[in-house]
Amino acid sequence: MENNKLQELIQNFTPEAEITAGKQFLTVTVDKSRLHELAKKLKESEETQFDYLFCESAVDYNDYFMMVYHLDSTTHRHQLVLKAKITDRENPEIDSVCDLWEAANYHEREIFDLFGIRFINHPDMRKIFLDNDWVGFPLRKDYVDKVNVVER
Amino acid sequence: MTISEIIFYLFSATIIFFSILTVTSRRILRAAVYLLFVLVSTAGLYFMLNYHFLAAVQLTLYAGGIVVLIIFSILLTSHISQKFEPVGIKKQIFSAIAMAAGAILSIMVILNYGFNSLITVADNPTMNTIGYGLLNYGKNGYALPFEVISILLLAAMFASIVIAKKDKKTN
Amino acid sequence: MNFDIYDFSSFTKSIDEGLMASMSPFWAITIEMIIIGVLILGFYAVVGLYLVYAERKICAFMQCRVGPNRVGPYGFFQTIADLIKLLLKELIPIKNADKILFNIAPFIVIIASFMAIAAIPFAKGLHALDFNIGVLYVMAVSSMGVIGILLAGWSSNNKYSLIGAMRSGAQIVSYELSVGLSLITIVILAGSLQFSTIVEGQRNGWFIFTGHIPAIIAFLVFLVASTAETNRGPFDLAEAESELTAGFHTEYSGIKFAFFFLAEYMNMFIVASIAATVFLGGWMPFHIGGWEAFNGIMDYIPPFIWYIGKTAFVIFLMMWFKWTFPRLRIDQLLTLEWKYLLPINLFNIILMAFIVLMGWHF
Amino acid sequence: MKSIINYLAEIFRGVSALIKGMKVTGYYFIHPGEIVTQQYPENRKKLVMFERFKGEVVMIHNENNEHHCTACGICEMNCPNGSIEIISKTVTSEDGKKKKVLAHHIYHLGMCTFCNLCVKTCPSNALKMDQTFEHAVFDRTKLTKVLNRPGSVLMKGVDK
Amino acid sequence: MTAVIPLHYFLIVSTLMFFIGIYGFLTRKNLITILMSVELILNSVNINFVAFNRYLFPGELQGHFFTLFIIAVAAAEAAVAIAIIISVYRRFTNIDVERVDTMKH
Amino acid sequence: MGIKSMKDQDFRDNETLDLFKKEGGNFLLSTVDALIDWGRSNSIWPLTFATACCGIEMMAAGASRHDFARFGIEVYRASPRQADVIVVAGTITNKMAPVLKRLYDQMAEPKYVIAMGACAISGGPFYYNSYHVVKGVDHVVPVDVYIPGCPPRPEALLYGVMQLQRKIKLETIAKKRSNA
Amino acid sequence: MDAEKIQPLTEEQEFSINMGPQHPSTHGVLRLMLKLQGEMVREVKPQLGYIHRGIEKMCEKLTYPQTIHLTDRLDYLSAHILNESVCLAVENALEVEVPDRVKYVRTIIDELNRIASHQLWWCAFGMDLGALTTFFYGLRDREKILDIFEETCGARLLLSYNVPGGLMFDIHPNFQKRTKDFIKYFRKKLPEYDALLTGNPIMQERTKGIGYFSKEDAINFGLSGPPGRASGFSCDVRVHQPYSAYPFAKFKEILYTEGDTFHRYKVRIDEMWESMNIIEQLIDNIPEGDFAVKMKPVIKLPEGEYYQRVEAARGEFGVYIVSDGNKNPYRMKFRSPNFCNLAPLHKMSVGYKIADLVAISGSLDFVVPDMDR
Amino acid sequence: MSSESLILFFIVGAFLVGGAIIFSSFIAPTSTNPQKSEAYECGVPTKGITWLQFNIGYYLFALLFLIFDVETVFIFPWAAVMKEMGMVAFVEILIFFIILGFGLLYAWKKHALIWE
Ligand code: SF4
Ligand code: SF4
Ligand code: SF4
Repeated sequence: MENNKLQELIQNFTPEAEITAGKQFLTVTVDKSRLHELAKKLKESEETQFDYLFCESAVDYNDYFMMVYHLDSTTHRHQLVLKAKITDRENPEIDSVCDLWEAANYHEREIFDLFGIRFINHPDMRKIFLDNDWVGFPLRKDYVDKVNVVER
Repeated sequence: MTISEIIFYLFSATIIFFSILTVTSRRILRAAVYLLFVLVSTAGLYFMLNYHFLAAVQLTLYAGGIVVLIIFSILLTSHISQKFEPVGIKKQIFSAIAMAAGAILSIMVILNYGFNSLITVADNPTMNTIGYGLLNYGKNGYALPFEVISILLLAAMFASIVIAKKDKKTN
Repeated sequence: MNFDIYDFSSFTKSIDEGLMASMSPFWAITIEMIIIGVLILGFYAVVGLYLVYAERKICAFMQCRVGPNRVGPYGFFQTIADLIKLLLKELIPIKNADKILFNIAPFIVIIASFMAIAAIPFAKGLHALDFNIGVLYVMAVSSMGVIGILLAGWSSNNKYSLIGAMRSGAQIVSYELSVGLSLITIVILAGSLQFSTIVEGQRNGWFIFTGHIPAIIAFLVFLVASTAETNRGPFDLAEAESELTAGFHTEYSGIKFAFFFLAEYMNMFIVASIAATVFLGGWMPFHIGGWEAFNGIMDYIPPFIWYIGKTAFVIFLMMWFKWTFPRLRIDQLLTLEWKYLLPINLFNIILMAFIVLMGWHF
Repeated sequence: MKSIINYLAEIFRGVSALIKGMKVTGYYFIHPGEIVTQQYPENRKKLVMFERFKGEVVMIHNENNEHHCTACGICEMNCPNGSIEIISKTVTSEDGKKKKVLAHHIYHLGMCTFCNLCVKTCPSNALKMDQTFEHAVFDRTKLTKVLNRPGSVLMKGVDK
Repeated sequence: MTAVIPLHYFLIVSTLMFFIGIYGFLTRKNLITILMSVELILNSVNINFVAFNRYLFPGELQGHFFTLFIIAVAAAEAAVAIAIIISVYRRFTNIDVERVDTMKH
Repeated sequence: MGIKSMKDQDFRDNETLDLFKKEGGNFLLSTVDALIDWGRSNSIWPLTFATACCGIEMMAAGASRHDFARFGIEVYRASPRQADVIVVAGTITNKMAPVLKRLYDQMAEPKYVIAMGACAISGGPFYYNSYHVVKGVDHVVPVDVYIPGCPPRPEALLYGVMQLQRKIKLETIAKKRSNA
Repeated sequence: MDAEKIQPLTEEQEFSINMGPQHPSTHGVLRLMLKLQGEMVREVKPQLGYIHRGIEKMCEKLTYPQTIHLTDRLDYLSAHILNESVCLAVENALEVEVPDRVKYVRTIIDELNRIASHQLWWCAFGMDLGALTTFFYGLRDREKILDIFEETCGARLLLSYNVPGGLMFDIHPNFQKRTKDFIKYFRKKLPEYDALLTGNPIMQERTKGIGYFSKEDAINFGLSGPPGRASGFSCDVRVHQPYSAYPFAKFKEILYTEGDTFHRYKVRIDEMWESMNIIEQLIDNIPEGDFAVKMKPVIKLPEGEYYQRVEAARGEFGVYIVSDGNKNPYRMKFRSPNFCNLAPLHKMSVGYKIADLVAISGSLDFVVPDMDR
Repeated sequence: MSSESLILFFIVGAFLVGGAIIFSSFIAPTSTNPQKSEAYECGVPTKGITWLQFNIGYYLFALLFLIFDVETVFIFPWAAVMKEMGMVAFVEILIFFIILGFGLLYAWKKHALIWE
């Protein structure tokens, strides 16, 4: 589907979504409370059918985290980037999309491990890479580790 | 002393020694292994008596079959660090005394009975003798038991399959 | 026919008599035994080591590479180096293991193979024991080895070992049946269990030829079943590397492990010898009825060479299997035995009996 | 009856497929010509690496023991994992100008990932990849090398 | 070769084995060990049969065949016994005679 | 001593080897020692232990083209009990280090370690800025031979194994050479 | 221990066992915690992180050309393809059009890389099933490709041949000839693989119908690459979002719908044929031209986000770059195919035996460092 | 040689193993550390007890094996005289086989031959 039509549709789903047409993908930014709802609609709606979550990542912008979901539709072959901002650095939380896309399971565990973002309703919220007694979230920008890291 | 005497004493000693260990060992798999030694030594005795076929059967069925099955069932039902609790000392002593009395009595009887203790015919039943014996209906023929054995085995097979598989269904 | 130029029986008998004449029977027998013991030990070691070497070389050639070639000419001393190394390797005591059984296991495995070798005829008159129940005896003794494997697996207190041991236990006992039954097929033809008689009976043609189809089927079944019984690939589930790391001998180190390793090869040698003796005429030369000249030439090849050649052929087949096929899964393995080999075998025996009854064999 | 025929056919198919596999291994067994093994230490004399093979970074020296390195430090900067350290010293040339020249071009062979970036980015082409690969040592410190040969100097004319 | 060993030696061995077997049968509580004791007893009987056959009735094979059949029966018996033991274990997760008693439901 | 078809002076780092010799103080090795060392050095069974890219080159060294087996070391053992050398082929991370240590500990004496590749030697590409990589396996287990490269080509591994063989040949029956 | 303390085990009870981190069949340091019942797998819990090297964090400190050498070390078996992803992302961001020659060469090496990777997978898969000879045949043929690589790129495994804007060097004059020779050689050798393993009844018995995974599940779990295509999920990036010279080549996406271990195997074998087709179409038509465009010495990406998908040998590889306009990426995220392909392992192998688990994980073809990054 | 010499093979085998183990345990280098003697499980400490097998599959086959083993042993003497005895032996063994064939068939039908 064309990007502008997609844009309209999403505007219908969630009017407050902030939509920018990037060079590559259409980017939709929503509040984290609306994310799961929109994601569900995007997945289940006939016209969009974003059934393939091919990447999920988090970015640390120093004062807030941005969750980034890259979505693809295997029937319509269109892509979309979904974003949600998490402002609480101390106790970041967001709804898991694990129930929509199983693929999110490991991604979210990874993000939990490396960014410390908790996912609500995630079936198995454990660390995935680091040891259980690891302190700190390495991919955060303010992570310092005097013991293990040799700076250059 | 001839070599065969030495070997005989060796076997007898093994048999007695490991028999005792079999019934006293507190680790079950060890008991099974001791039993294996007993059975193998018994096969050795048969070899000495020139009953080669019997010895081989003893090895195949007893040592290679029954003991394997016993070991299997031990592997299934007990753990390496499992030990039996020691049997009550009273019971132990009583049984031991009773058994010793019985054994001594029997041995006395055996010693007092004048057995013809020399082998007169150097005979070594060949396979053919055994085969004829086994398949013969006449005197000294065992064709009937031979067939009965097959029925027995069939029954045993039925029984063990039924017993072993029964629980599966109900669960 | 100068067939008996290579007859060892007179040779051994003369030694026997010489010893008997010169000293008391007790000492004569003792010395004889020591001689035989040393000979057997040497033979065992040489065969074991060189089978390992042969396997390495053969699989190397099958895999487009050269294999060991740096220790001695063509790597001829490779396995000796391995032996020295293994002999000098630490024996790790395993915590929580059942020490006695842990140590007994290699004994059982090795002794079983030793006892089996006793009855194998290497050439005319060159065998330690010629029981009238030879075939059954070898089967009986070699069936003891499985106990060693079970003990090894159980006593190491290791999960992989236990799974490996259970697998190989079920496997070995199952395939033992097929080994026995396929041998019975030939016994019907030979009318004897004695190895010397069996070999003698093949003077005019090996049983695999004279026994028609059932003999060939029996041979194939025997090959498969004996490969499985010796725990070799593609039936090496007990030590399936990709599943159980090293299977039942995971916890064994140094020379104890070497004995399991050695026993595998010796068992292979034993079953190959049996196959050679029972199906391929043992040390009998290859004869074709009527071709006297040809037969005469064949007779000049020493029987020992014939025997070794045939055994080597069977061993080669088994190695070929191992290096070609993927491993079976445990349930497939047991299905193969119980649903294919065993019924085929039973049927085959009847067929053979029928052929013998009708006198259709050669 | 049909099931029995199926049973037999199954066996036959299985066996024939197995034999097909054995043919492959058997073929190689009886064709030693197919052996592809290169006997490394024996063929050492004849063994030539491809000219682009990245074995280790070396500094180009000419026969007068001169190199091209101006100690600019670009390679050090571009090396992704800090395998290169440039230690320069300041010398005063005859005409009294202070000049930075190379003292030690230190190269940690034990860390290098052979990404070729240093060679590619060096503005004066002072470095190149060598094709040696026999580096194994018993002592880790032996892997730290000084690339400029002792007493070597900057080649005339390279100087910028 | 065996001529030098008198018959009663065999009998003594078998007697001892027999009583050891009974001792085990009485003192042991584990079903499998009880089974093993029974095997000991059977085995001692076998030795007797064989020895008698060999010494007293050489040339005939009654004892020999009896032993053969005893072994076969023992095998069948062991198979069934172990099948029973295993199913007892599956039900009670235990094969101790005393505890199996009490755990009856 | 020395490896057939390659002279001693063709090898690198003979100085360290000389140092070992001096340390041992036992220049004249007895015949028994020679025999034992011959056995040990020609039968180095590696543990199947590969963590990353270098492992692939280790596999390649075992394959037909380079054929590890020529040295008698094709017998890859999956169990550390039966292995003689642990070729650390790949990155060792903080989480993996205890495992490596445990594997090393569980090996039977005499045992050797080859650090293969930049990662195993020093952390290599992950030396700087990585929070989860051990900076050289010699922090975890004693290393006998270092083979630089990323990954070292199979010949380099063979060369490293020959170096190890040379080192083993200095051992005496009394004790395994302690790691320098 | 006392007999009382040991909980007796029954058939229904499960026990746990470890596979890995040092285990021949987990292909590296993956650790699978299994719950077994008898030999039946009841639960598979992968434990990752034994080779988590923090590459994403490291990239934040490196310049773009430098990050490329780290992508090599993710999925080292498709190193070149992974390099390309970063290069493409940078080139797209800077709107640099690389010469056609570069595109062709990249694509050819991509496909060679894919074949090499599949060969290695074939070896390892054979080993997992216990067919030891496959290991040697696969690697023997792979060496031929490595020779091509070494001659042109200077390395055997981690090529580092791509740089933003083109290639490190021009192709070697022998490149075309060698590649064509290889194709000729490999077309002869590939049927051998079939004779040895594909057609083998033991192998078929062990793989057919094992580890079934439906198309819906595959999409939902984000399965990609050969495992995804074996389930009928058309997920080939080369087809759907072609890059480099793929638009110039005609090829078909290998799709099966059976979704079992055998067809995951089959997809890869067929892909090797298909890759050879692609190479044959391209190899003779490599256009003349530069092997790289001149880039600035310090590459800075304009502020923004960039995502590049490529089809690595194991599935869809993606690189997500967030740039703040500096010479270092602000955040670099790699979407690794193995990480996503691992998730279904539990679902695939529950109810099968350990031996099947080994076959299934072999058919998913893990490269653990790629998973852990 | 007489059958007593069987013991010789036993002794030689035991001597080989025992001698080698004793020799090895004297001469081989040793080292101790707390992890060495623990069970190996892919490099991580074992969890739970190692007793893990209650698998009826294995044991059923052992059971069947025992019964068929008896059968095999009894066929051997028959096989040895089959050639001489002819028809009588053939008929007898046919009966024997048919009876046992039932057993196999029964096991087959009861799915006792399927490993689980
Ligand atoms: S080698 Fe080249 S880049 Fe490095 S300091 Fe010297 S001149 Fe500069
Ligand atoms: S090749 Fe790469 S890693 Fe090695 S020194 Fe040069 S820039 Fe550094
Ligand atoms: S040294 Fe290089 S090739 Fe080896 S594991 Fe480390 S990154 Fe990979």
